[in-house]
Amino acid sequence: MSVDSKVQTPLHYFHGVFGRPGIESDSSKLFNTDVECGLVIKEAPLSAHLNVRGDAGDAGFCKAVADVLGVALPTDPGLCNHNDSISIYWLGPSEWCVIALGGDAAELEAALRAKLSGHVSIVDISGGQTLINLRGHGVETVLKKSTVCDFEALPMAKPGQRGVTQSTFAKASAVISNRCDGSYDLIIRRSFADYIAQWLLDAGAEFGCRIER
Amino acid sequence: MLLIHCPHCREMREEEEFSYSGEAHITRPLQPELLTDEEWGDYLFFRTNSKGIHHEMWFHAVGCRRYFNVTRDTLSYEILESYLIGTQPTITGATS
Amino acid sequence: MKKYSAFSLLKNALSYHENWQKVWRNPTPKAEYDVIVVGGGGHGLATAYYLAKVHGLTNIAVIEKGYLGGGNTARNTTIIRSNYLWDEAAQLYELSMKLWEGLSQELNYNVMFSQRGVLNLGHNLQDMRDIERRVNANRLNGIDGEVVSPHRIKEIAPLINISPNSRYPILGASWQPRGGTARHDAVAWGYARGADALGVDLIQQTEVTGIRRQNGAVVGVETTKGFIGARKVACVTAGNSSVVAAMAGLRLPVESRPLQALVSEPVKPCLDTVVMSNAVHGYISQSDKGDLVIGAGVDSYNGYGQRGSFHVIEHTVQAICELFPAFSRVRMNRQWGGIVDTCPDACPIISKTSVEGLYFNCGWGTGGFKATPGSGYVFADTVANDRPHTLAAPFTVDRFNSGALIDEHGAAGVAH
Amino acid sequence: MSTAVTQKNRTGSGSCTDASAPIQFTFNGKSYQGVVGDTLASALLANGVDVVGRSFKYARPRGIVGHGAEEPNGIIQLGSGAATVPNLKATQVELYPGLEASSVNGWPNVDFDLMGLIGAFGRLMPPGFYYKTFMYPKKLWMTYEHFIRQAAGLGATPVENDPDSYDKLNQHCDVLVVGAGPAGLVAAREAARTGARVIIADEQAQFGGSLLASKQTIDGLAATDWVTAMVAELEAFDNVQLLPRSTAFGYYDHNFMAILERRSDHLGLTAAQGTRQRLHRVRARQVVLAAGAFERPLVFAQNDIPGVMAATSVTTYINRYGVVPGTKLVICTTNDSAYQTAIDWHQAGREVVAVVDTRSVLDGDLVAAAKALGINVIAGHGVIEAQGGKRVKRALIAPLNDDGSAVTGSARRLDCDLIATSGGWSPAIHLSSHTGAKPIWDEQIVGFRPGASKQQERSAGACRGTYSLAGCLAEGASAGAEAAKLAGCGDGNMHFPLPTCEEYAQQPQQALFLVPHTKSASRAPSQFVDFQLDVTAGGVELAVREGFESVEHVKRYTALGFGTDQGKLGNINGMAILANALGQSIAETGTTIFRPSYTPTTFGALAGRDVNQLFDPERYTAVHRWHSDQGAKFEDVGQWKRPWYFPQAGESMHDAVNRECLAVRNSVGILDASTLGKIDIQGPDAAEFITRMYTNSYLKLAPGKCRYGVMLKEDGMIFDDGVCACLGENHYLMFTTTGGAAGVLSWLELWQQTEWPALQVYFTSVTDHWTTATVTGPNARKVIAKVCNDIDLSNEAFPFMDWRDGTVAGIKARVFRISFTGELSYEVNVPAHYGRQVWEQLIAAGEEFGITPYGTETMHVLRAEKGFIIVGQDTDGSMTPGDMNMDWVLGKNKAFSYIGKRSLDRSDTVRENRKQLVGLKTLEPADVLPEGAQIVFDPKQQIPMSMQGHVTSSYYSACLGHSIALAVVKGGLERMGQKVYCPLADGRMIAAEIVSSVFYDPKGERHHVG
Repeated sequence: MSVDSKVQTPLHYFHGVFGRPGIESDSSKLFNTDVECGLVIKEAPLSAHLNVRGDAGDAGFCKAVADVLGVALPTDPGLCNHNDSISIYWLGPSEWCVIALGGDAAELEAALRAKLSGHVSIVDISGGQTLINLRGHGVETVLKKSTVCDFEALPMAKPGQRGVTQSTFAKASAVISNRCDGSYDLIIRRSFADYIAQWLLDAGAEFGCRIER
Repeated sequence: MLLIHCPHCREMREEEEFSYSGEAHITRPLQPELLTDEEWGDYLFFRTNSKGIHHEMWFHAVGCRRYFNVTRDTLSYEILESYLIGTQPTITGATS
Repeated sequence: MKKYSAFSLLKNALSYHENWQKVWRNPTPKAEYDVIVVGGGGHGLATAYYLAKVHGLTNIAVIEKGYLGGGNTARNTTIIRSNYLWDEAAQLYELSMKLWEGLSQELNYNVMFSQRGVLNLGHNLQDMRDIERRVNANRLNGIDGEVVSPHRIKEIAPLINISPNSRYPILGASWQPRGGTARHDAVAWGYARGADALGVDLIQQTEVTGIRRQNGAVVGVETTKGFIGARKVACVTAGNSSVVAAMAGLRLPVESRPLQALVSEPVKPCLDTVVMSNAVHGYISQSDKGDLVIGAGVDSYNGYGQRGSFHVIEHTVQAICELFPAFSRVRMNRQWGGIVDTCPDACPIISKTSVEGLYFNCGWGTGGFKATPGSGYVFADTVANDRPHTLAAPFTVDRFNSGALIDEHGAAGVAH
Repeated sequence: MSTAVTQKNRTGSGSCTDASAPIQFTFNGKSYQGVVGDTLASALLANGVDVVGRSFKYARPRGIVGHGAEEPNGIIQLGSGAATVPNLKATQVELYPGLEASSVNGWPNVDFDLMGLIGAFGRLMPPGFYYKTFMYPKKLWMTYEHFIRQAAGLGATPVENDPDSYDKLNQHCDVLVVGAGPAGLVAAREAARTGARVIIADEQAQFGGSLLASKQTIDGLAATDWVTAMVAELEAFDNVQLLPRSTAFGYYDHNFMAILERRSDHLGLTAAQGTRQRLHRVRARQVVLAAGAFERPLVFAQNDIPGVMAATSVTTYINRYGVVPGTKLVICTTNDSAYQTAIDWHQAGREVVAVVDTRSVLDGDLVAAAKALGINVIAGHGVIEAQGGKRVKRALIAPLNDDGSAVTGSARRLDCDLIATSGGWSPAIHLSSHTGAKPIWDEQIVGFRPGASKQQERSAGACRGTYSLAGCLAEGASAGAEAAKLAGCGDGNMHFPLPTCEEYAQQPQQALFLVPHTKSASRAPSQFVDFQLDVTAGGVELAVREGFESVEHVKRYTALGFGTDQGKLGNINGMAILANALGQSIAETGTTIFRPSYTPTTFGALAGRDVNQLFDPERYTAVHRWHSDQGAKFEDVGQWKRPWYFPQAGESMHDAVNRECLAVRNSVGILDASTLGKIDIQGPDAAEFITRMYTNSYLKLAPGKCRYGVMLKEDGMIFDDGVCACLGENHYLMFTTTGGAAGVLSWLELWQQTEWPALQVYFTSVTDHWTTATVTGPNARKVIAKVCNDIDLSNEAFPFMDWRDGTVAGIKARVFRISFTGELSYEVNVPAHYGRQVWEQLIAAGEEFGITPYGTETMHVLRAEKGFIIVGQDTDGSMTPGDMNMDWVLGKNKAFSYIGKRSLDRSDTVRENRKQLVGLKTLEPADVLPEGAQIVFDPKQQIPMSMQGHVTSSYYSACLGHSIALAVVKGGLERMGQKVYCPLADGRMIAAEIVSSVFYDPKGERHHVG
């Protein structure tokens, strides 16, 4: 963790912070990361996040997106199609979030714009949100503490496809997606990241909890 | 504590994800300038406020960010249907 | 009417309380009345009382579908204050305040009006600007009020949290010492007893189902007990205003929504005033029985079900714990909901209508209880003279056409 | 001190207690011993503690009556200090080592209470006595009230912060079973085997409900063993959650159940680790209510003396806790179930003096069993009065007529120290009633049963009036299978064979709610209906006599059912007595409305983790930590924390703001403007859409250009403002106010989605994506030039109200030449992950110019010097653009009637003398008007004064050397140069002159500077 590193992801200041019973959060550097935590929160590195809008009923639009991204556009609610680097999350009937892990948003936007025409919208929101993964045996309980949605009812995660939903997260909101390994991905907004980090450290304290990058 | 079917997400979702947006099917007058103050005031403020069958708009604020319509009984709070903006309810006060 | 006093109590005790007079009659409706007041809540009963007392009308009936005082009168959190922002509202509520100050004696019924003061808290700079503005306006309107510091707030309500580090730090408050609470049921019963003694027929368990009109004028009401004639019909049916208006073919600029409240178990005296906060969204006082009486927010949706959503209760209790962390271990004993009819500007309608002889008093939103005496007073005057009382004139329904709204959201918000 | 000596009523271990494991505790300062598994009530009874409290109104001594949620008397204060808990029911407090409890009333103590003297004057305090007195003299009421209040309340609230924490789980399940008695257990098992997600909750520490005190056998097992086996079976399902110590306290719409789980209360006053209590917010597809029933006590004279208990509670103390709360028992009953109590008592080796049965003919199996044991059964009699002081000494019994309405012969005494009564059972219909289901009076069960379901729920077992064990098991199993099927699991058929158990033949019970006395209710010794609030049969009858006829009126007049037990014991008796007084049936009289909470619910648990700093999110910009490192003071703007000002060592706020202001005016300052709302707008109809939303037009705004706009609500009042930039063809970026961002976005979506779906336009929030650093002041260009070399910064190439793409400090940026200070300004926008880096580079670049970070206060001063409004401060929801002297922002030739336009032509919005925005200059330059000061024209008038407006913004302008203010004044624009006055609360009257609202650089030359 370095304050003068060029890029600061939203949880920058929380990397290495942990929570444990009796302590809401502790930024002590002495924490031994080998200690088993029932909740591990891992923030993805800076990635390309694009908000994409368009007509799901337009086959040309869907195909163009798929061609550029190499991942089919999910047109049914609650689905996230993905490969190793790119995930497309269904957000609404005409709205998706594309995350390219470690990707360059400007390049991706340009590539999409080159193929897309008509009434579409592509917006770089890479700075405005972050992707975090929650794993460990405490994850279901912590999610139940945090969101009103029935995340257990998400479409089952399988290779290439996950379930996704948007809902409340504490008093903020989050995109919530399940993974095959039983962990969950969350997309949260930057300005709420400190609040959500504090919330998660508190909610996960009973299991032992740490945030890492 | 309502459980609301979002026709876009095609799921029952918790009330806390939504915000209420008032009576549905109130169309903005095409030429407001031609209206009297009374007619304009009626559009702005006066509502059916029905007790029983009520058509209303909800916004899936922390979900898909779409507006949609709901037919709800304002006495029992039972939600009878949800339907897309621009479409008409199948259940109305007259038929209930 | 036999007068109540300590002496009468003693006298009746000696006869095993077997000789108390009935508090009101249970009359059968006459064929016709000069005025029918629809709705036997506090406002309706006060209207009938002042029609009889001030305007000498005695051929009056109050028609109530349930039991007297069983609507919002029975369900509110009983806060009384008059520190409203705009002149029109402030004067109306201040008339009420003055009537409250003599009401127990006026009615010979102890309504337990307790002038323990009301604090309206400010948590950010804009709150404080609004508080300054309102208190200045109140003072120049002759209404008591001052802006008080966190330190002074702590003196008034010692368990309050004034830490500058809290999430919603308390920066100050407006303080109206003459504000307070009253025993809500007693207000209805006191007016009912007073009205009955003046000859008003109080007709309970009778629902008005229609408003009969001829040539654009009211001639009476249809009820579950048959038609009852009337020259004038005055509707005071909070929670059902739109429904009753529809009986006369009228629409109102009103929406009906659930407003929830809750009480704790009774605890020893620990809060000697009324504390309200718009920003954290809650208000609290302690009843004479010891319950912490807490108001929740208005639910977002229209509803006539006298109940709302649970998360509103949760948010309210969070707000109370933010203001009074020590109450965290106190327990909620009971919660309930009423239906508030709210106008777009959070001010009431006290108005003649396009139907001759038909009057409406509605739209009090969350703030009706405190207005009970003044509302009844000006509405009675409006009905008796068929023209708006001076203080009621700004509150006609016409303001929604002209645009002359009296925007009291700052004063109402959650605040009651 | 040995157990045997102190616990005189302990006979051994019960089904839930271990008599060999003693626990020390104190009650009212005295030390006692209980055993593991005890409740405080069972331990007190074991120790022979008779008086546990004093009643609310008359301060009469009171003892334990029940064994659970229904207990009205055993109200205690647990512990002391920050963690003390008021008003717990001793019957629900599980004993833990070192527990300390005390009675909530009684001074100096419960055994000798001076307030009890008042009880002697009880007759002076009938229902409603408050309303009839204390009115004269008027001015003394507040003094009377003070004394009335001193007597009020039960326990005391803590006065310190709660040391415990609480949390919540949002649960979703197919079948929720409330109650883990016989019906609930089999219901859960049937539902579980279908694969449904099942939650079963019970308020007690152990599952089993009534079976825990039962001596019946099920499937050949002792009832408690059968329960153990069932629980093990349920635990083996991974789709079942078992929640003991979990009370379903409120049933809300659409099958939402709120359940409070007590996680640590049985271990100590505070939670050693984890949360003390947890709120389960359960959304269930189907609900099975198996909440059981409460035994109804019989009402007779002086039935409140300690030593009068519910019969089933006596059974429970014997069988479950191994406590026999007395030596000589008299039972008074209207039904067969109390005979089990007699049998249990007898088998515990103590004397049953008599079972007094109000029925004249007796032939049930249990009656026979009792008689076979030699128990004395007296038929056709009732206990009409208890006698004794702080403990029952004898029962007065008398023969009754057939319907139990009158005493037919002389009374006789039975010496005893315990009277156990049973007046039948009241199903626990609370949760069903919360849904709005209207309870139905059932003559067969002599009680209200649940009304027709309003939700996806059904009741099973005793809570729907089925009292036989076999019946409960059958109903439970069927309900579980049915609920699962309706939730989409299983076929609705029961899978497991019904458990078998023995049945007793019972004869009908008698409906009796008030055992008559030889005197009338008004003259007999008090016959208590509601123990906690001292409501008597006479009181109910008095209310009727005074004309209160509605059950709600009587409840409110007498306080019947208003206690912390919510009338679980008293309500039905009270309503029946009321019905009798009114000469009508109980069905006609009806019940009062059941409300949550079923049992009292901790505020902390309702609040959950959303307390203290987590009460509401704090939103931070990417530069937040830099600001706090610099010692910034923060201002709350909505949920955002914005730097308010940056005090340096020794500076007051005033000093800091003056310094910051002068820095901007004289050199350069920098503001974190990242909190401004930003909405990306794309689509072929974007310009048309934006033009409909703002009062001015954007149809001809070219790429690279910006325009300031005002947004109205449809009522014509200003709702938000900000700059909108054209980013490219069909592509715009809209800035909103900080507080208005979310509201504006949903406002745009509302109109597009619901009114004009044909307009092709998409909106995306980019508020969080950008860090916005406003570099402003005469040296701003020089600062930017140091870190940006790919934008031609010259005024000609990059004029005011333009924007450019470029690279700032090595990062791709958008730079806007817009200004809220009136100075040359560049708003540098970079993706937020570079925000802090770019900010620090700008600071470094500006160092040579003394670049000064400034906060919202300085921003406010600078914009006020320019007369720029802040929506929400200078406007209040009743202000039009015209009122703000901003007619220039109204597009005159727009084809479409933009939002709010029509309202600007209403009679009130076009009238003369509306309040208008003006500047005020105090006659004394150093006087700064308070914001919120009211304005009058005539300072000499009497109160009430005629108010003409108010001060909306007011500051000391260091740059101008005098105070400045913005105000709205009636007809203000016509009153330039006139004097107005602000009468202040401190008595001062400040005079000011109406001036232009633009105080500084009125021609706007500085922000254009080349």
